[in-house]
Amino acid sequence: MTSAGTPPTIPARMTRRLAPQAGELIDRDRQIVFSWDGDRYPAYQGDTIISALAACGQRVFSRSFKYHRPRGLLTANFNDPGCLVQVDGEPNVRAAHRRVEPGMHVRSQNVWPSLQHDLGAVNQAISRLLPAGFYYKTFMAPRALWPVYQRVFRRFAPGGRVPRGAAEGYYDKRYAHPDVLVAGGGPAGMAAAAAAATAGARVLLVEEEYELGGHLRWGDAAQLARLAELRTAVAAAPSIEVLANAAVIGRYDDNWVAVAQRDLPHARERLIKARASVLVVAPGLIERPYVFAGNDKPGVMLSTAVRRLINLYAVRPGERAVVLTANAEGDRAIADLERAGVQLAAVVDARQGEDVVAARGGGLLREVELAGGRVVEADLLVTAVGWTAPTALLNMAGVRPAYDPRAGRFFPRDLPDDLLAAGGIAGDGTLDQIVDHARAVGREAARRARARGGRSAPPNPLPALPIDTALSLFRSSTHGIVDYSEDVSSKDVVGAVREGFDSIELAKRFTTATMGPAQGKLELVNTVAVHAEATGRDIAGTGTTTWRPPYAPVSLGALAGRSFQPVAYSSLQPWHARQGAKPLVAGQWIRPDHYGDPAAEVRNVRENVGIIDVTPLGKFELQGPDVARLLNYLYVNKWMKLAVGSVRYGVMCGRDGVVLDDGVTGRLADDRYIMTTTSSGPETVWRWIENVLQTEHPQWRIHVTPRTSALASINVAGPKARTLLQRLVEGIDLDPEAFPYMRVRSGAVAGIPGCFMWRIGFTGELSYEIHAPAAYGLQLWETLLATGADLGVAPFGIEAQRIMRLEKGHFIVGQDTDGLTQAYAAGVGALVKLDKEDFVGKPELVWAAQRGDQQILVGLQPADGSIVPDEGCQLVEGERAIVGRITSSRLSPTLGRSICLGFVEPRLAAAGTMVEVRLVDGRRLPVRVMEHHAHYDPEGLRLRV
Amino acid sequence: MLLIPCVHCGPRNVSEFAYADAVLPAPDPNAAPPSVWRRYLYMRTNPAGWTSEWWYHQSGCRRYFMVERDTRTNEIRAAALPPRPADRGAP
Amino acid sequence: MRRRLSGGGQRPAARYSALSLLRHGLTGRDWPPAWTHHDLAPSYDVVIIGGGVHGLATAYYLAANHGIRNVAVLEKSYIGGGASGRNTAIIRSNYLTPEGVRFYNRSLTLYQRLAAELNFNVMFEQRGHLTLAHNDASLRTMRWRAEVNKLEGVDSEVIGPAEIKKRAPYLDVSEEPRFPILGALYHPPGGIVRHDAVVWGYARGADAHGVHIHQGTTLLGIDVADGRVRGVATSRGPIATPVVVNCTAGWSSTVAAMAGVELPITTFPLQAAVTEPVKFFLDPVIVSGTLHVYVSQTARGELVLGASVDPYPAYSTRGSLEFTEEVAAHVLELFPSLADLRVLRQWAGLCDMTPDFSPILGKTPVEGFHVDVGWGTYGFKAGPVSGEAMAQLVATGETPAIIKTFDLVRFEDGRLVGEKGAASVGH
Amino acid sequence: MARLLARSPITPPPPLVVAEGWEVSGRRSGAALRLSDCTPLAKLLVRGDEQGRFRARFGIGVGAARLLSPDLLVIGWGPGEWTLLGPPGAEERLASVAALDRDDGGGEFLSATEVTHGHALMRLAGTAAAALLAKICAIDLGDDVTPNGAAFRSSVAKLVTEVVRHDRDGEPAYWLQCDRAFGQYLFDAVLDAGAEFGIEVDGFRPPWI
Ligand SMILES: Cc1cc2nc3c(=O)[nH]c(=O)nc-3n(C[C@H](O)[C@H](O)[C@H](O)COP(=O)(O)OP(=O)(O)OC[C@H]3O[C@@H](n4cnc5c(N)ncnc54)[C@H](O)[C@@H]3O)c2cc1C
Ligand SMILES: NC(=O)c1ccc[n+]([C@@H]2O[C@H](COP(=O)([O-])OP(=O)(O)OC[C@H]3O[C@@H](n4cnc5c(N)ncnc54)[C@H](O)[C@@H]3O)[C@@H](O)[C@H]2O)c1
Ligand SMILES: Cc1cc2nc3c(=O)[nH]c(=O)nc-3n(C[C@H](O)[C@H](O)[C@H](O)COP(=O)(O)O)c2cc1C
Ligand SMILES: [Zn+2]
Repeated sequence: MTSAGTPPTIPARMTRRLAPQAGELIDRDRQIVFSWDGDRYPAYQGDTIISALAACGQRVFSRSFKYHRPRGLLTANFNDPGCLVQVDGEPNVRAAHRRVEPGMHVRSQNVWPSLQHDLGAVNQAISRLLPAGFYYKTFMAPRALWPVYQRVFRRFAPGGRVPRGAAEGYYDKRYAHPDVLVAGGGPAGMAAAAAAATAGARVLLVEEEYELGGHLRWGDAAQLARLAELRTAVAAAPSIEVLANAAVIGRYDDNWVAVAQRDLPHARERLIKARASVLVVAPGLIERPYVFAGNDKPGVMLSTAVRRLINLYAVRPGERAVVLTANAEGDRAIADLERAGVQLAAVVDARQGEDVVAARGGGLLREVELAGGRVVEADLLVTAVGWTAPTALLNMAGVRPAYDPRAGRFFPRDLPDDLLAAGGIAGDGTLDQIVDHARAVGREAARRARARGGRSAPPNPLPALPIDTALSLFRSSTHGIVDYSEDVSSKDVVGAVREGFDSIELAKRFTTATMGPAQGKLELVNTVAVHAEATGRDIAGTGTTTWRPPYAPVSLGALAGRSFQPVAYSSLQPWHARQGAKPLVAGQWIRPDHYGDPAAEVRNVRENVGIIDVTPLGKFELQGPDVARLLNYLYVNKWMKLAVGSVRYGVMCGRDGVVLDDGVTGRLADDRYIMTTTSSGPETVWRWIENVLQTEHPQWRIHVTPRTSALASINVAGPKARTLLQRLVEGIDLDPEAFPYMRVRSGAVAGIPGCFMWRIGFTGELSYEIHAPAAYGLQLWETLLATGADLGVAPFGIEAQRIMRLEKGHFIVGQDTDGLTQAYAAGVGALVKLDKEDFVGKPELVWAAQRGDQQILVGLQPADGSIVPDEGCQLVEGERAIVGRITSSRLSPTLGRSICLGFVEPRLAAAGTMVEVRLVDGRRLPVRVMEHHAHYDPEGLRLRV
Repeated sequence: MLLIPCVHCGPRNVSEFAYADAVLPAPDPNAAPPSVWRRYLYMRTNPAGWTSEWWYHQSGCRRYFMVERDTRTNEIRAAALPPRPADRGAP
Repeated sequence: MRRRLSGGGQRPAARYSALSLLRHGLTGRDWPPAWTHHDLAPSYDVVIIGGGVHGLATAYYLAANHGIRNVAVLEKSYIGGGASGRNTAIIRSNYLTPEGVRFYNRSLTLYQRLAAELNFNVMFEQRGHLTLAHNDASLRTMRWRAEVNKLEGVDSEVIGPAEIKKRAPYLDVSEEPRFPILGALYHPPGGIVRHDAVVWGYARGADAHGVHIHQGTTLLGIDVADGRVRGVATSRGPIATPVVVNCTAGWSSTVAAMAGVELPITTFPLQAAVTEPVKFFLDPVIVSGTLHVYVSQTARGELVLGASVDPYPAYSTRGSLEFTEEVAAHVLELFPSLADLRVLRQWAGLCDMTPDFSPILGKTPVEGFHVDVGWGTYGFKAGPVSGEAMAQLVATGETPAIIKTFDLVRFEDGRLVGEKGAASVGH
Repeated sequence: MARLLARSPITPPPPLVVAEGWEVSGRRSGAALRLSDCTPLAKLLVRGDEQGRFRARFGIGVGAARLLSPDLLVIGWGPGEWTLLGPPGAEERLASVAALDRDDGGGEFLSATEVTHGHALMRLAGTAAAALLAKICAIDLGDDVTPNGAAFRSSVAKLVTEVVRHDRDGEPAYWLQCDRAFGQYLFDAVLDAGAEFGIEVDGFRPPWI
């Protein structure tokens, strides 16, 4: 309840509330207050926003898209095009479906300044100048005014407003695996579900309304009794799960069925993804509006709307009614209206050739003109002209329903094995016939589900449903609205045909009919009928536009669900977090970019010793007698003779010779190697290795095990690295003679057994990369820091490492190479061994070596060492001829100047050549091509000490 | 969500798999002239209809296998293990 | 190619303007058809396969620029029924290679003039285009693109979070998200166009110049003898012609195969979705390569959402739930306040993907059989420039400079174009 | 030298205790649905031919799990690929169980790799366990498809995860194993999905399997 409490006057304001009805959904003992356009309104628990407002005599709920015409109730359910409202921060709420909650703030949409006085309504006056697609024909000149027109257009966009801050709603998902999924919980759906369950199937029964029952809910006493029976049967079957207030929104490949379940206790909306063995489509029929002048006036309603209002919500839909009826549903509406005390001004029986020509009134309906000229005063015009079959789910399954002109609607045909139809969509008949048919469908669905699971039984024969003939009533002698949400009239459709848009798909796109919120459920068949009339074709020959998911709109929140973005952390993460390391998002990993001052971190490595967490480096354990062959095939260099205890650097290319990845691989034992990849590479490399092993060389005996996160990897780098490690290693002789550069040794470090370390040098300093069992990583890291305090040991992050590798001229795959960079262009031509019998990428590299025309990666130094050209800046000649680009650049703390790597044309690649880089601000900066990639210690003396 | 019939794990959601490529015979890398090699690298028959392709069960058994699929309907009629080529013998 | 003014005769088109709108509104007179139906002629000078933007633009420029009017466009369904009627209509020229930038920028220039030239408002809204960077690698690529763009005279700049926020206030530029926004490539001339209007405008223009547009007409075969094109077989009968231009995007492999030509193309579905309309809140086009998503708000108020191509090839346009799930998750990463906004419809189109994310334009080994294909996820914006260049190629027999890099033999020669970095985001 | 202390990638909720050399949570929960970090269990990955000698020794193939002894579980994930799970510190016992003569002359290549540190392992137990998993895993967890003793590798919360149904005393339970680096992510995702069922974290304690 709101703080406002429950004023006693509430029932009094409900001037149109009827005495209790047999099937009503409202709880008269629970009163609610909510607000509508700033005013407080009463409601009962169970009321929809619209039923509550209608009970209080409200008749206008929105303004139309283009002409800003007042719009009222039409269908009184989810599809009601005039009943979209803003509820708090939520736009486009289906107010004829959404139940009132205490304290809800409901506002009308698409009105300015207010629902009653909407200035946009001037468009009505000039509507003749604004036919469908008028905007294609004007606003072209002068071009300078076009931006102004654009801003004007935008003001006319319909719909509600999205909030600015983060949304509060909780959204969720779930999977389901029913044998049988039943879409629609009317009598047919309930009967099918119960029969399928009895036959042993796990059933998911999905109903868009808040409760099961379909049209029986607004039926007479006998129908309500049948409803109770069917509900009991469903409730009695434990293998049926019922989802109410949930819509089947789509059917995708292999019966992947999406359901949007709304307003759960813990979630605003939940997406259920069901793999159904068999889908039973039982969505009933949708009542079709009638096209005539003024058919969108508030007060013009469908017969089912009227019956829902009276029987479900105990609301009197009007005071004085004209009813146009062409079928039994219309006749029943007449009975309901009489019972509700509505005065019947006229009954227009289409079966007798009678017709309605126009609805009139300033804003609201005041009078109805009948064929023959008689004009009847009324505030309610009820139409019952026929049905649209909601075939969307069938169409999504690839079925092309057939139009039957005698019945005036589409019917399923040629259904695939995993799809069945029941109820009104499948045919007509008495309730008993419908239920019997649906039961047979349910049994057959269960049988087919079992058969798909491998168990077979003879098919159950399906009884045929009769098909009633119906009048083909689409449009009266006047023109009216076909698409309520888009404000498209039958005249627009005719005009489109005359202009050449003579296929239904073109007419749809030109007029935008069926492109609004109802997506054809109300307006498609009328659009097609009017189009067919204009082209002289028939409805079957005209066809329909394409039904597509979702069947009912579904929130982005539900589609997204909880955010699942896997994130990877190394074992040292708790320490990085405690130290306030600046996080860097690197693919799935979160890594320390730096711990405050990257330049200081660099200096400490160059002068003392630093440690860096390199766990994300891709690592694979390769075991087996054929590993050397594999390496020799994957890398461009040679691997057959790598000795146990040695490591080697390698570059891998794709079949097109383009650099794929690089890294160091070490041989730990005879048939045991550890391969490393770049941090972003392991997934790709693993897939690639498996591809080679499984599809090309299945005879090679090799097992690949990913080790990336199994090993905490710490690089200890700097002139004092050996001193530090000497205090901690057991069983490894660190003497440079015993453990030289590019070797690997195993043993215990800091008391942790099972470690191995290799001497390599990405930073250019003496360095050991320790790989320890991950669960001990944190302990190792902390021990290194504690033990080396007197040596000045300090952690360094990715940024310091990037600076140092650039000082050393090591390229980074993906940064200093791109999607076309072959091994020679990357400057590692010396590594490529074309005399190997075969390796991945060899043919292209052979030809590349012959051609020698590719841009090549070189070290570059700006003449003015204080300027760091941005990575991505272009090397240019003359005005705008591009001759290369900067791929990496930094200010080197070690050299005190800017340094770069970059591509240049081969003719400019000679050491000493000066080229110009164009800086971001347009200035030109001369840069010198260097002899080496390395700017620092090019001979590599420091890392070999 | 298409179901891919993994030869090892049975039918699983396509989201567990990675499509690799069409099944193509590779020319001899040491003998093929550029035109033949690049045809292998780049040209694809890309049929609107039945085709043979490699799939990798990335989130499952991590095996490659071959699938025959109709690219118009996504119908799958066969899945098979990679053929075992004759052992190429010692290097 | 010999100029021939006979064949389809020119037809005076009704001029569209505010005044004519007023006149028609007041008199209630019908508008004349924008295009007309024709019987299939036994022969044409040029037969263009595909009634999308590329086929229709080629036909239009053949007639308008070169006076070649005896031209047929064959379209198996309705004009724009292929990718041209399904695309998210993003126009930009901030590519990566100088050749690419030049090419797409010519198209953008043509787009700016298109409404006036065709007398059909294609509603090109130059709202600005933001490609977001969520890591330093993409930031680096943006800088690279911006610098190449500037050298080619195209307006592009890398901007930071504060300025991004100014241009798109609903974007979450805080450091909270899993993929924080570090910067963006801002391209002011980029924007969106009414895609159907472009197709219709070209069709109307071509028709007015006498081109025959045959909808509901399927190409069934290409008659090649002695290495050159002689004619085609269609669902409505044979046509004799010396020149066939393949403008069938997603289906281009099937059409090329009829001429015995193999293409380095694989067809992948690309999906898109629209939300229900809401009041205007998003001006520029937003693209995130890392999150594989792009978003724009049309003048009608819907959000148009797109992503990368489906993960496996197919000629199916049914679409998948995975797509809407992914795209929704990614949109909410960028715009957390949109959770209650509802998706109204999803669909798919076919994309003719090439290994280097660049098109294939020009001649083939079969004389008279030309291709304008390989448009992948980005070809709508290239409709005008391709049409102009292909028309010139057909009319002069010479490959225009602006499309030279995009020839078919580059794959045999190993001269791929490096556009992956700028084109791999799905549009 | 300090005593060795092993740590799981999943931050243990207090109180912290040390069990078998691992720092673990000593929390006790009697909730109807519980999640425990079981990363300390010993894990060994063994591989050989699909129908080879391991298959003969373990008696199971792809998609099944079996107790080799009361505290030793063997699980078949893929063709020719098994994991042995045992109590913390039982690495050597596992190795001996998997010890087969490397070369029997038939050319079958066998390997055994210790992966205790490579994976995060957790146990989800309680009546709603399947309902929870059904929110984040697309595999059918119904008794007919995934009965006690069934195992599969699939995607859970968009992460490659190995799942074993292993009930204890009639209470449904699942082992979930993933790459160590994603352990915290998966643990959090399961807790989030379990909120509607009142899930609680339970500490690490014997019986291990
Ligand atoms: C969802 C989606 C979003 C996209 N977003 C963008 C974007 O934002 N920006 C951008 O620039 N590009 C985008 N694209 C790409 C762009 O739409 C296409 O590259 C472009 O429309 C191709 O135009 P086209 O005329 O070559 O082909 P299409 O428009 O596909 O036309 C080819 C025509 O050929 C017809 N055809 C095929 N076979 C035959 C036959 N045998 N006989 C007769 N006719 C035949 C087809 O029916 C079709 O109409 C997107 C594509 C999709 C699918
Ligand atoms: N539909 C009517 O208004 C109506 C009125 C009078 C008589 N009838 C007759 O009733 C018989 C049909 O019974 P029935 O059971 O087929 O129809 P029904 O209309 O009684 O029930 C169908 C139910 O399906 C639900 N539904 C539709 N699409 C859905 C979706 N995508 N997801 C979830 N739920 C969905 C609807 O909300 C409805 O409750 C026919 O003989 C028909 O002529 C129907
Ligand atoms: C830019 C763009 C905007 C669209 N907006 C809408 C829309 O507001 N409502 C709608 O129903 N469809 C919209 N569509 C989708 C079309 O209705 C249709 O689905 C699409 O053109 C594919 O055709 P098909 O569904 O007939 O196969 C839009 C399509 C595009 C390309
Ligand atoms: Zn598998």
